Order: sequence, then structure tokens, then C-alpha cells
Amino acid sequence: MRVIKRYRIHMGTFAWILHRLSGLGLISYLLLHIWVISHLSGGERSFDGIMHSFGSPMFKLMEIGLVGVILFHLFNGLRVTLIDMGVMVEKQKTLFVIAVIIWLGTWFAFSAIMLSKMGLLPFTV
Amino acid sequence: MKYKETTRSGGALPWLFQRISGVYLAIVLFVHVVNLHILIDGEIGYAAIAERVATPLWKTINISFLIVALFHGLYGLWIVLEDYIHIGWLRVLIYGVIATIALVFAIFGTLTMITFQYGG
Amino acid sequence: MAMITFKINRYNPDDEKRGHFVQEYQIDVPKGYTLLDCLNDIKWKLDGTLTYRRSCRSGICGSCAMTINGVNNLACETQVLGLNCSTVTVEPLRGYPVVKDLAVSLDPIVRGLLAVKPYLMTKTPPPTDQERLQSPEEREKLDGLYECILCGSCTSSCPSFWADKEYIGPHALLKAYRFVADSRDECPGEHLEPIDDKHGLWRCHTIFNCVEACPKDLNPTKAIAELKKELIRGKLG
Amino acid sequence: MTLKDPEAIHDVEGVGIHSVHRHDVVIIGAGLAGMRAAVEASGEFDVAVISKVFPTRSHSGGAQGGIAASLANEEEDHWEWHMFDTIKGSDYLGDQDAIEILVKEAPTVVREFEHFGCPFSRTPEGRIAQRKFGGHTKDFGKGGPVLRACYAVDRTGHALLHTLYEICIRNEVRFYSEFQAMSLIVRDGVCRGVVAWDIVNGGMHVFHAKTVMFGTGGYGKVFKITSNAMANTGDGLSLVLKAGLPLEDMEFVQFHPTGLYLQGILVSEAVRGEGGYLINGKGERFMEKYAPSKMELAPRDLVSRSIQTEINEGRGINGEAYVHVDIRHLGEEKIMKQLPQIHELAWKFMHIDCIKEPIPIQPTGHYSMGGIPTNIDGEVLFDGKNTPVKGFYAAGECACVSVHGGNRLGTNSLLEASLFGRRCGKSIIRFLRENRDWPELPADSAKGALDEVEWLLNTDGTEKVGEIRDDLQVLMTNKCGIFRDRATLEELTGDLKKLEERYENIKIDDKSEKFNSDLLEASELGHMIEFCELIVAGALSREESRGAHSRTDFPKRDDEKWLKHTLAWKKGEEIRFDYKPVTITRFQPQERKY
Repeated sequence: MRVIKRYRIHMGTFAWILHRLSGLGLISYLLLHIWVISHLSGGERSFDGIMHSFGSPMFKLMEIGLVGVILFHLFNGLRVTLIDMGVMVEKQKTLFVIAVIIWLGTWFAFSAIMLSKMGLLPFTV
Repeated sequence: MKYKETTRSGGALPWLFQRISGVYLAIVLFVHVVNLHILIDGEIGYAAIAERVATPLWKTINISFLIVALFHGLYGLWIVLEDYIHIGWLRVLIYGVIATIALVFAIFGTLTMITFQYGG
Repeated sequence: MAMITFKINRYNPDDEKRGHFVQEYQIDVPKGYTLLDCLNDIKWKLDGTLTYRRSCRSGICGSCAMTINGVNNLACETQVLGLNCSTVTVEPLRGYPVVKDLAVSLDPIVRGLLAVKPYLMTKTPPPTDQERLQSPEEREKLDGLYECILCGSCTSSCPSFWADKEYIGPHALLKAYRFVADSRDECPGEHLEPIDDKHGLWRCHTIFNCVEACPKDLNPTKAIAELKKELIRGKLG
Repeated sequence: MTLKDPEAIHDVEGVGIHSVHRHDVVIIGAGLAGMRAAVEASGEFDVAVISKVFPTRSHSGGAQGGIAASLANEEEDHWEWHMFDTIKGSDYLGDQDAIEILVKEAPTVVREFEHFGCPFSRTPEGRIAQRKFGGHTKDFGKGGPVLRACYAVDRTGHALLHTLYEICIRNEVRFYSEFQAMSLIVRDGVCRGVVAWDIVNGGMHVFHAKTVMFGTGGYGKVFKITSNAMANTGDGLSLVLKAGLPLEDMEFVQFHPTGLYLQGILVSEAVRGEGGYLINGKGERFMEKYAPSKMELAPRDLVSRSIQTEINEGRGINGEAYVHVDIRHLGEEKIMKQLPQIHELAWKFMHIDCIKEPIPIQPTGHYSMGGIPTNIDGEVLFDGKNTPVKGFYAAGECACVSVHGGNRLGTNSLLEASLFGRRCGKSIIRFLRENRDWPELPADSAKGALDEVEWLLNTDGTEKVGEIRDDLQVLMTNKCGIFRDRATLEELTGDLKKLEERYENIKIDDKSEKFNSDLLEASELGHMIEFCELIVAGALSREESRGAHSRTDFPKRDDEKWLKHTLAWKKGEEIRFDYKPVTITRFQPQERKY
């Protein structure tokens, strides 16, 4: 029989796993981003060309996802930094909940703005 | 009764810089995102971007952002990989690859920023 | 009374071929029975070959730490009916070499502990016929640090330790801070120096599994945060 | 292993050459006594500590309330007062020369612990804090309870034990963790080492030593309801008996008044020291009947008898076999600050919040006053004339100096273990400075132990170890507990013979060598039956009530006949007794009232 080697995932573990995954995602994006921006040197045609290929609504929606990942990494990172500074170490779960609330709140706000710019919302923000 | 005689790699200062850079990135990124996605109306195109990239202030911010983000991201990547990879030669190889990526992209990105002239 | 099935992860070092396997035992569990009571029942009545460590059965010696339903805890402090399930999975502490059944090697715990020079270090000799003075406020700083029973639950639950077997472990870091925080210790650097290492303090990624696992409700992550501050302060002069 | 001696290592039959170790000092047991001795001797000599559990798992760590010393940090106190209390507590059976050393050196020992780094609780002035404990009084018993027990919250034993382990690490003491001592090598009155079983890897090891010290602890596990750890099976006592040496005062067994109901887990005397009440089924503070002036802070033997009497006479809570200890009136703040572990234990094991509810308790087997006879320097004695065995020492619960006599006062055990452990260390140093030669190691040293293991692994009977042990524990609790009388003790003697016969017919399930706890439990059971016979025989022959030994058929203390220590040997089936006088220096025996 196979040996079960499981360990219950606590909130802190969950935060850590998400932080790592989002971090890995972001570093890939960063490298891509630098490459895209480098097209500025090639002049308007080159830049708009590359931007155009990312301009489909599909990519726009993915961009909203990207903002979500960035914001999670950002707020959880701030949580970790606060803990390292000794702030709310004993209340890390509360701190995580707070971080998640702020994350979802800001993400929602950004999404609304971006969607309205794309004209996907019936109203403008 | 000694633990392990290794050359101490420390890690204190990179650790600290990872925190500081994280906070710096949080601030700059916020400005960046607000700037690009809220203040710019309509399509993000060459003109809109180029206008922002051309000023010396934005150049400085962008270059520092580039380098700090590369450090933060790639050092983070290294920490993650270091956790799981314990084969000596593989570690050296990966470290080398990451360092090369960091160097290449830092130079590449910086050159883009410095050499760029709007309308030129 | 309730019939409970215990799925126990077993391993016999004399039977390497078979390796680890899961064996099921069923016993009637009366109210108030701890997991240790159940293991004893199984060992004494059903299967004498079942092996685990135990001693004080009152949660102070730290012998019987194991992974119970996927979480580390002391068997003697786990009320079986309080788990509210008809099947209880019992495994040896994760991350340590298994010696036999639920008994694991303590070497990683001891190695980490020895590394931090876990003893009070002073330069000035103690006063004769008198204790060193320590105010109640200074003493209070040791609360939550000195109570560690070295059961190994924390280090065994730490994903950093799972990945890096040379990681010193939260138990050792907690012990290091127990001395760094002691107003009587005059050589905090001696405890800090060994942990300023890639297998030391900096391997902690504030995952908090150790806090969840500690049967004594201690907070190694908090101690680690304090140690990080202490070390950074030292580096920056 | 250091080989300071040019002599070649001796061959021992049946044991591989790599399993023969040599150390100047070999200490069995890593509790307070053993490790304190190790700390003392390790400065100068090569010390090895053998323990069947990892050092910090030793049961000294289970002690909660405190360690006695007349530091007078909180109020006036004198060693003479402490001495009087200890002697009166012992029901005048304690040897007063030893007690004088105990109380005089106590402050030094406690302060040394502080210097080692023990996290004692503190007074506002920054000194070691002290609390009240049963039987410790002011002004030779005339005043009220005195603040004498130095404490680290309610984890004193834990704090002391871990501190000692830390200092042992500092002193580079060699630990052989998880080695079970199987036999003691004594030939011609000279101790030459021990034989021990490597629990983790299996295999017999011989430890050749110039000096051996026992700090093997007590045997609470012979009782069904006990505060003791499962490791407390009194192996050391049996080893000593098998080596042909006597045991002293084995009939004196302390029952702690407050063990958690049915579990026996210790509820520290600090609970009463801090002001807890004992309440019976009728809601009365019944101690006023038994000890009108000291109430709950009377010595343990008296309080245990009082509780048992209440229970026996139907005044337990709801008529059941328990009473309540109530600390609700102390308030949440004091409970959480001074007794956090009690709060935790009551919650985890009884699901009782002691801030809001009283804790159900019953007396629980706790401590053995008797043990291996030693003199004040920790040297083990051979006979009633105080002849020491060369190179053999003992301290702690396994030893009998005797400072506790018929009944031990709370907090004197941590003190005795560490203080006499320290004295053992010092006399070991003196001995080793004068005796540089290795005693000869007989080639057949390991034979007894090897035979025992082989028999245990191969015996093919029908009895289960667990069942026999269960029966032994129930019998000992019911028939040799707080109250004893001739009829039941005689019955018990017969019962033990039957158990012994059943033990001959056991079978163990686990036949492997590595980490075979089945094997070790079987061996431990053999040990327990062995010395239980001595406890019962001693209780049967001592026809008086003194301290913890309470004969319902002889309710009075009889100084005329019984102001003396029992020494007992076991030769085959036969038990031989001898007696030695009690040393009385300052305080003449008087009636004992609280």
C-alpha cells in the first residue's frame, strides 16, 4: 500500500504556497514585460505591433487576472514583512484575512475601472 | 558537538533587501498601475507610453523599478529553487542561469530606457 | 463508547522489502480515552509488535508526538472521541527518518539544538551565595520560550524542513531565542552566529505550520521574527 | 570513548568488541540526580549518561510545584525550620545527619541552578520567587505555612531538567540515549560497570566503568492510579537486588493527594500552596477535621489518608471515588499566571475549565521514599553496618539516604535528587582521583542480561505481558495502597507468587531486535514483580503506622520497636531482612500533629 504523506494545509501554509506560485508567475511576466517594452526602441510601428498582438479582449481579461496576482503578492508580501517586523505575529490568521480583504477590495476596484474602460460595464467608473 | 562546519553564507542582507525592495516595488507598482490603467484613457499605445518614458524622472523611476524588480523576482526564484535543489553542480548551474538572466535583462532593459528618445 | 478504526502507518526495519504499509485496528473507545490509551490497548491486547514512544502521558515529556489525521500532536493529549471521526489515521512525524512504526530518529532534533549552543552563556561570574537578579518583567520575556518539550512536532511540520533536511528547525530557533531573550545571557552573538546561515534562520518562510503544530501553544515564528530583527540590528551596527 | 588507560579492552562473552565501552563514570538515568552528577563530574572526568529515554523525557520534568530551600527571599526562614519540618514530615524516620546536609546545602543548590540558567519565577526585587507547600512551616511548626518552595511557574521540574540537559551539552557529557540497563556488574564488593541494551538498534552493550551511579528513579508504574510516567518501572532497584545488594524502607510509598480522577495525572501541590480548597461530596472543607491548623497544607500522607477516608466513608462527590480541589476563588489572573499548566492539564484530560469548575481528584501513587541504601556521600551500602560498595553510587528517588523517612514533603524530592546527585558527583571525583586503575571486567559480565533477552525473545507461553501487568497494578493499588492490613497483605503475597508463575509463562509478539518495546516491557514487568514482593513483605513485617505506611490493624506509631530502617535482600525466593538504626541528632521523636 502506498504511504500517505499528507499534512493538513493551514491558513499560513496556504498563504505561503500562493505567495510562491504568484511570485513564480510574476517573474515570468516581468521578463516578458521587459521584452515587450524593449520594442519602444524599435519605434512606434514595432511597439504598437507587439502591443496589438496583446490587444485582444482575451489578453485584456488576462491582464485583470495579472493585476489580481500582483495585488495578492503585494498584500501578502506586506503581511509577511509586518510579521517579520514582529507586528501581529500572534494574530497571523487575522492579518491574513485582512490582507485578503484588502486584496479582493483593490482587485475589484481595479477590475471595475479596467472593465469600464473596455466598455464591458454598463456604466463608467 | 558542533552542528556543521560550513562556510556561512549568511543571507541576512539579501533577506533584508528582499523586504525593502518588496515595499519599494509595492509603492512604485501602485503608481505604475494607476498611471497606466486609470489615468490613461483609451488604448495604451506607443504615444501614451513613449511620452511617459521620455522624461528623465520617469526614466530614473523605470530603471530603478526594472533593476529592483529583477532582483526581487530572481532572488525570490533562487530562494524557492534553493529550497528544493540540493545537488551541488545543479545548484551552481541554476545560480549561473539566474544570474545571467538578471544581468542580460537588466542591461537590455536599461539600454531600452536610456537610449529611448521620444520623437527622435 | 464508539468503535473507531485506527489506520496506523507501520514500518519494520527488519523487513525493508515490505517498506511502509498501513495496518488497520478496530477498538471500542470509551469517553476520555486519549490516542495513547488506544495505542496502549492495541499494543497490549491486539498486537505487541506495534512500536511507538511514550512516557509521561501528561504532555510534559514530549515522547509521543506523531501525525494524527494529518496534524502533528501528542498522542497523550489527543482525546480520540474529540476528533469526531470514525477513522483515525496515525503516522510517524513527517520529515524524520523512521526507526520503526511510529518511532522516528531524534537526530535531526538534537543536531539543530546543539547548533545554537543551547545554554546560558555569561562573561561575568555569578555572585557568590546569591542568585543573579532578574526583574519579573525581564523574566516574563522567557514565557512562551522555555516551555518547549522538544517533542519535534514543529520541525516535523515545517515545509522548509521537508525540503531542506539541513534546516536547523523551529525548535532550535525557539531555543536560541530563549537565550538571546534572557537578560542574564551575556553572549547573544554566540547563539545568533550559528543561525545566520542559509540552513538557519533565513530558511524560515513564515509559513506558521510550527505554530499550528506546537502542542504547548508556543510560537516559534514569533521567536524567529525577533531573531531576524536581532540579527539585522547587529548587521547594521 | 577515551582510553586513558593503556590496558587492552577486555573481551566479554557474547558481546562484540565494538559494543564494549569504557568511561570513568557511567551514570544510569538522565533525570535530575543523574544529570546533576554528570554536570559535577564532567569537568574533570569522562562521563557517560545512559538513559532508556531521551534525557529531557525523564520524569523529573513532570514535577510541577517547586524545589525547597530556605532562601528567605519572600519572608523570614531558616534552615533549622526546614530541617524540623522535614524530620517531622518523615515521621521521625529520616536520618537527621542527612537531613541537616539537605537543608543546609539547599540554598546553594538552588542558586547554582539559577546560575546555570534555570528560568525561575521572580519576586519584584528580582530574586527567586517562593511559594507555600504542604508541611513547610515557620518557627518549628508553631507558625503558619512558610514561603519556601522556589518555583518556575508550575513547571519547576521541567525548567530544572532542561537546564541540566543544557549544561550537560555545554560540558560535552556523552549521552547514550535509549539504552536500557539490563544488569549491574558487581563482583567482590566492587562495581565494575553495567550491561545495557541498545533499544534503537538492538544488541547488548557493556559499559566498563571505574564508577557507576544510579539515578534510575521510582516505580510508580506498579500502581494502577499513579502520577508516574510509563517509564517509571523501577528497573534500577531490581538490578540492585539481582546484584545481591539490599533495598531500604521499601514499604514507604507516597500517595499524592491530588491526581486527576481515574487518570492519576499529577495536579501539583502548588494548587493547595496557592490557596486551593479540598471539598467533599457534602460541600465541606473536610481537612479541618484532620488537620485543623494546617488544613490543606498538611503533609501529603495525612491529606491522602483524609481524602481516602472521605471516599471510603461515602463522602466522595456523588458517592464516587473522588473529591474536588477547588481553585475558582483564586481568580482567573492568578490561575493563569501561577498555575497555567494545571489549567491546561484539567482542560486537556478532563475537559474542565478550572477557572469555572472544581477539579475532580483522587490520591495517586507518586513517590517511593525507600530505595537503594546510600550514605550521605551517595555511596551505595552493602549491609546494615554501612559498608559501601566500591565505585557504586545512587541518588534521587531510586536511592534512600534517608532524608524522607516515612513520608516526603512536597518540593523536597527535586531538592534531594539534585543535591545528592551533586554530592555523588563530588564523591565520584574524590574516588577517581585516588583510584586510577580500571577494575577487572569479568568475561561473563553480560551473561545474565543476554540470557534474559534470549529467554524473553524465545519463550513460548500463553500469558500476555499487558494482562499480568494490569493485574499487578490493580492488586498493588487495592491491597497495598494508602491503607494496609495483615489479611490483605498476606493475600497479596500469595497473589504475587501467582503472578510470578504466570510471568514464567509469557509470550511476546515482537521477536525482532530493533526498537522492540514489547521485549522491554516484558523485562520491566519482571523487574516490577521482583521488588513488589519486597514492598509487600516490608509492609507486612512493619507492624505500626508511620508516615505513608498506614496499617489499619496497627494504627499507632511504635517508636519502641520500629524506629529503625528496614533493609531487605532477595535470594532466590527468599526475602531476608535486617535493620539499621535511625540517626537522630537534633530533634527527638514527638507526636505528629498538624
